[in-house]
Amino acid sequence: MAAFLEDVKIIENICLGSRYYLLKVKSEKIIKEIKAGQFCMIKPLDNALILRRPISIHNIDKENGVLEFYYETVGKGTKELSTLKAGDIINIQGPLGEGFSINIKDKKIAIIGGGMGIAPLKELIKQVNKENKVVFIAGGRDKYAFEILKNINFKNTIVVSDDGSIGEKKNTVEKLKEILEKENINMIFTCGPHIMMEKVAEVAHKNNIYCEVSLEERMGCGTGACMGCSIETTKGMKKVCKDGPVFNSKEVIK
Amino acid sequence: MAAFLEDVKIIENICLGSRYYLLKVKSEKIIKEIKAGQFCMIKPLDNALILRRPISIHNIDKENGVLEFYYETVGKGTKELSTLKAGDIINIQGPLGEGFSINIKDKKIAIIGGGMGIAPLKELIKQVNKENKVVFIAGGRDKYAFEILKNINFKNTIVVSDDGSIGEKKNTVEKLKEILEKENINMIFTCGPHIMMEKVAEVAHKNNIYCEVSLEERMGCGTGACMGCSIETTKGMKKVCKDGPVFNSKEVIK
Amino acid sequence: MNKLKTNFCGIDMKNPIMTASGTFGWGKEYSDYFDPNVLGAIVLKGLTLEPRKGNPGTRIAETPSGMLNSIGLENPGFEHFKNITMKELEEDISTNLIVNLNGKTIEEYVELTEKIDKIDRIAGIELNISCPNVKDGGMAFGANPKIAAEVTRKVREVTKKPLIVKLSPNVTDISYIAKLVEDNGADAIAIINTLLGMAIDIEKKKPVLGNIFGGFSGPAVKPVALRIVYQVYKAVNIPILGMGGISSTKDAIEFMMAGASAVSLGTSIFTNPLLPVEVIEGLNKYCKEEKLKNISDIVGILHK
Amino acid sequence: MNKLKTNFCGIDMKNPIMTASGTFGWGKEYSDYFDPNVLGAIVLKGLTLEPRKGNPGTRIAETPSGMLNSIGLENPGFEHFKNITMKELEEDISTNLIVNLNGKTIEEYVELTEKIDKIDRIAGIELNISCPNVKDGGMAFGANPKIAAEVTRKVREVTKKPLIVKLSPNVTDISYIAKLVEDNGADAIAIINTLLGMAIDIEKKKPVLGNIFGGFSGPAVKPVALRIVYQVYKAVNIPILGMGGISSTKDAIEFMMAGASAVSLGTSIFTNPLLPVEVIEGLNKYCKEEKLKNISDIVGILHK
Ligand SMILES: Cc1cc2nc3c(=O)[nH]c(=O)nc-3n(C[C@H](O)[C@H](O)[C@H](O)COP(=O)(O)OP(=O)(O)OC[C@H]3O[C@@H](n4cnc5c(N)ncnc54)[C@H](O)[C@@H]3O)c2cc1C
Ligand SMILES: Cc1cc2nc3c(=O)[nH]c(=O)nc-3n(C[C@H](O)[C@H](O)[C@H](O)COP(=O)(O)OP(=O)(O)OC[C@H]3O[C@@H](n4cnc5c(N)ncnc54)[C@H](O)[C@@H]3O)c2cc1C
Ligand SMILES: Cc1cc2nc3c(=O)[nH]c(=O)nc-3n(C[C@H](O)[C@H](O)[C@H](O)COP(=O)(O)O)c2cc1C
Ligand SMILES: Cc1cc2nc3c(=O)[nH]c(=O)nc-3n(C[C@H](O)[C@H](O)[C@H](O)COP(=O)(O)O)c2cc1C
Ligand code: FES
Ligand code: FES
Repeated sequence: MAAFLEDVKIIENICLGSRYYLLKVKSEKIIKEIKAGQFCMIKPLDNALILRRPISIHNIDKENGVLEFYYETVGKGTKELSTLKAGDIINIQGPLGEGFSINIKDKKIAIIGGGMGIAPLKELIKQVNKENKVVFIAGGRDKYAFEILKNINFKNTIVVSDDGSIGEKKNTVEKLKEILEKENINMIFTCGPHIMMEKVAEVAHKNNIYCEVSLEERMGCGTGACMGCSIETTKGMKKVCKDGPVFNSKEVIK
Repeated sequence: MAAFLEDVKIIENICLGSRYYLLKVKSEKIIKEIKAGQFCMIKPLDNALILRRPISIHNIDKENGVLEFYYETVGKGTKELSTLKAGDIINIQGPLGEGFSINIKDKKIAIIGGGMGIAPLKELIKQVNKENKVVFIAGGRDKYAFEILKNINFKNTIVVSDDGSIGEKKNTVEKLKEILEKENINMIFTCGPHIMMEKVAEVAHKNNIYCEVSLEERMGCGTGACMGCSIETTKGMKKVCKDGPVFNSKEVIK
Repeated sequence: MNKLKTNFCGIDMKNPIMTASGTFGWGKEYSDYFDPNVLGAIVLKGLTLEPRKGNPGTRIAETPSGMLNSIGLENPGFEHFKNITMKELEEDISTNLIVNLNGKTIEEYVELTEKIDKIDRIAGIELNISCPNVKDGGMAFGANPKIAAEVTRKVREVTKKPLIVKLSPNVTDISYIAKLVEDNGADAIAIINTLLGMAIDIEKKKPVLGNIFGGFSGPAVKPVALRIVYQVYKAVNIPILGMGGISSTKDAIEFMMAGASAVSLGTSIFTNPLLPVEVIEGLNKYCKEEKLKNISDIVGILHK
Repeated sequence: MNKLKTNFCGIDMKNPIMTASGTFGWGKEYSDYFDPNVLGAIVLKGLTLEPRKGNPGTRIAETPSGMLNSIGLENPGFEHFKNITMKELEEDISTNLIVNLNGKTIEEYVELTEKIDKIDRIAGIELNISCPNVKDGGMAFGANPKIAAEVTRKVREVTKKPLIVKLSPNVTDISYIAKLVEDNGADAIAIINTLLGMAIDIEKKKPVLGNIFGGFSGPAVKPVALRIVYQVYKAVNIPILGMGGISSTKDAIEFMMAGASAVSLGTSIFTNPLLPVEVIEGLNKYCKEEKLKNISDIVGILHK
């Protein structure tokens, strides 16, 4: 597996409502290698921002040579990114890290995304959907957080929200438990707030289901060089940027 | 005299060849107050560049509400400026400093500009040309440095260059001396490399001609607050940004 | 009710926002952009007994997110200050005025303090023992714990005005010096003065600044300034005037959370002349949103 | 002819470009982007006798043109280093390897040095007495002139390998410490390690970093680093390994003009992983343009 630095041209960078954006860029090198669950480090243009921003790959459109990223504006870097327009050039580094286990067959899979955790799941669903049976539980803070589901365009999606304003009024973990009561799930993939992933993993472990979680840490290098994103695992200190961001839940939770 | 902070829209930002640019912006506030020889401080967009860049007013087009600046790319700030396009917004502060003495009549005036020192002279010529007799001596490093003369569009312009590749083969000071032999000049205005202005002032002093020079110093504030641009004058310490940039040559040279 | 009202070591201020000495001239240079009387206090440019021309050569250099200055305390001296500057200030300025006081020797510090003490209109003294741009006095005083203590004590003896001692960040153990300065009579600590830095012109193969080294300030130094405010808050019981790279309301809040009771805005005023107004408005908004009784509720909250 | 060829305190290097410890992992993390063997030397991540997990909580924060880290010397310890890391390095790496050596006590420094001394493949030792992120040893050693001298002397006694002592910028008088370290047997001085800084999360009302303070690096610190290189060059006769915010060829030249015989690239590799290649090419071009015999012609030129 190789990684690259690539100047990519922005094809589209649209606001999906509120603070949520969908970014499409033309890629030649990174697109050849990147896989579901991996991420890129995007260089902000403002030179006062010296660290690259880690953003997961949302969709790999090999046919058109287009990479898609789904992001939320939270600070200076993502805010700057949201001001860029079609034609602008950004420098991205990737693919980075280890993604989801996608070489699987004939499994019943639950994929659970909370908020921005939905970002890496489109590509994952695309990859595993054909040869497995997938149910996708999506939770979010407000209606805008669900706009991305149109882009994911996956029929077996269950939408839940805490206040019931959209979809069912429950959280993703409750929904997962409900499904487990009725169905036999063999694998769980999840990405979202850490507390949510912990609870999902707990359910998975209790039910003896193999589970992968995608973690987030502040990053310096993205290559395993700076030890900035290290976490303790059952297999010793691991780097979220290199050994993850996707981990077997048993290694990193409880 | 008031000064403002104004977000102005770029109307045009064109390369005149090599490193020389002509910038036009739409202004409502600053345009009402600014005068020949004054300058503005332009805020770079890159947040790593915290100091504003002093740039002289080149032309005040009150009819169209347009301010013109003539600049050369030398470092990060001016390079960034050169990448901006029509429609982009920049924040400028001005008018700053004391400009040239333009309320004069019936004088014979020599205006001498070297290189980027030509920048403030278009507006100056416009102001004093009607009621005085003006000769403009323009010197420059290469042919691109003279492209700006088209924009100045002043018939009584004498072009000189060291190597004679454009105009007469002499420097501005030699040309000035030549003119002084033939004509009776009452006033001299000059802007350009410090060494050139020193020599012009020397000639002026020797011939008892009133002379104004426009100085350059690195600036922090542009308002007289930081003492970054102080110089010794015959009248004590003065600030180029507030008491200048234009000074009576007798106060600041020799 | 004004939620920004602050009493800083005896100085009643409508808000805890001041200007940093040397970045706001003699108080009126920014009047075209905003009314300086909106400030809690104005800290004036460094003053010395005798007039000073400052340092020769280039005095300003930009660095990534920061700047260097080697002004060298250019100022017209006490007599001019008293007879002319103060008169001009009295015409337009109603808010608190704080003098930034400098000397080449302890005796000079004391003498100037005695003179300043007699000017009623001056609300307080910022004792600068940390200027990196002068040969004598300045940083050499602030970096030496014994001298820092001595100059504080001797100045304290000759003035009842609030005494804010401004310390240098260019030291191994600032908490120790701050504590000594407190023990010797300071009413507050101002931190930080500039770091010592340098810029090089590779074309000329020379330092950019005429004085070789310069004082380093601006957003770049904020992490060092915050750390020092945090450390000194733990070490002393007198209030802290925090500064060093503040360029937004958020930054001002960070300094207050670390332990500053008031903050000074400096270099970033050059970048954004409206910064003081924005920060005052920003803090007001913050108090409302966070339902604070007074902005002082957040001072040192990081330590709780 | 290679105009970048450098002998740095006994280490033959094809160019004076190294990596800064802790920013280039264990030598191979950037191999996707360029061949690490183009470097004059690779300085590895800080090593300790026993494995260390490093500090808990958030370890990275961005600041204007800079960053803070509080890694806390996470490393697998000497045994793993010798048996596994070195084997992996030997497979692909042909350029010089320099160990960044750390201890909690003087005895630990000495013991680890004795062990490193036996590994032929290690070209030199960077003695880190300036890590701000560990409780024992680290900066506390480097900031105390006596201990700095003692640890240098004792380590010197047990190794003949080139000994580069890395100093902390968080001190009042670095020249004094550098001189002492020279007198006690150092072959070179590495400056600067990180400044001590802090970042605050105003929403959480907590420091951003788990360890509260962190090491401050990146372009923001360059003015301080240049000043220190300039000062130390005046104070010592041994060569200087300069670092702190280098992000371009121009920056590298600035450090060399101030007095550094070689430079380390650190934080800016995160921003631009191709930086080392660009700087090596840039220096080559510079030598040609300026018609230098060797890049060393500009070392310390500011002092001439
Ligand atoms: C592996 C990975 C994949 C990610 N994928 C996505 C994605 O697909 N879409 C998306 O919107 N966000 C994603 N994030 C979070 C995203 O990196 C942050 O929201 C972003 O870096 C914030 O940058 P900022 O400049 O806007 O915020 P600021 O707060 O200004 O950033 C300051 C610093 O903190 C870091 N930082 C701030 N928040 C986070 C965070 N939550 N995680 C990691 N670093 C942070 C920044 O990278 C930067 O170094 C991912 C994070 C990781 C680690
Ligand atoms: C009153 C005044 C009027 C000016 N008018 C013009 C003009 O009309 N057109 C034009 O092209 N240039 C003009 N200059 C020069 C112009 O300010 C500099 O070329 C510009 O600031 C360089 O910025 P930079 O970021 O490209 O260079 P950098 O070298 O990256 O700048 C670094 C720092 O040095 C300062 N600096 C660098 N060169 C100069 C300089 N020659 N004079 C003052 N500060 C400098 C910058 O402002 C900045 O703070 C004027 C200067 C002054 C003082
Ligand atoms: C141009 C300039 C001049 C300064 N002059 C003085 C001074 O005369 N006395 C003083 O105590 N501090 C002086 N300082 C330091 C500032 O008051 C302040 O401590 C420092 O700049 C850090 O704050 P900042 O980063 O917000 O500017 C000066 C700073 C600058 C930039
Ligand atoms: C993430 C990180 C980890 C570091 N770890 C070490 C270390 O283990 N040992 C050491 O001596 N210096 C360490 N440093 C300091 C660097 O080697 C260097 O001295 C400093 O960062 C200044 O250079 P720079 O601004 O180019 O990064 C570390 C720096 C960073 C950013
Ligand atoms: S971000 Fe540097 S090791 Fe992971
Ligand atoms: S630039 Fe600040 S006084 Fe002139």
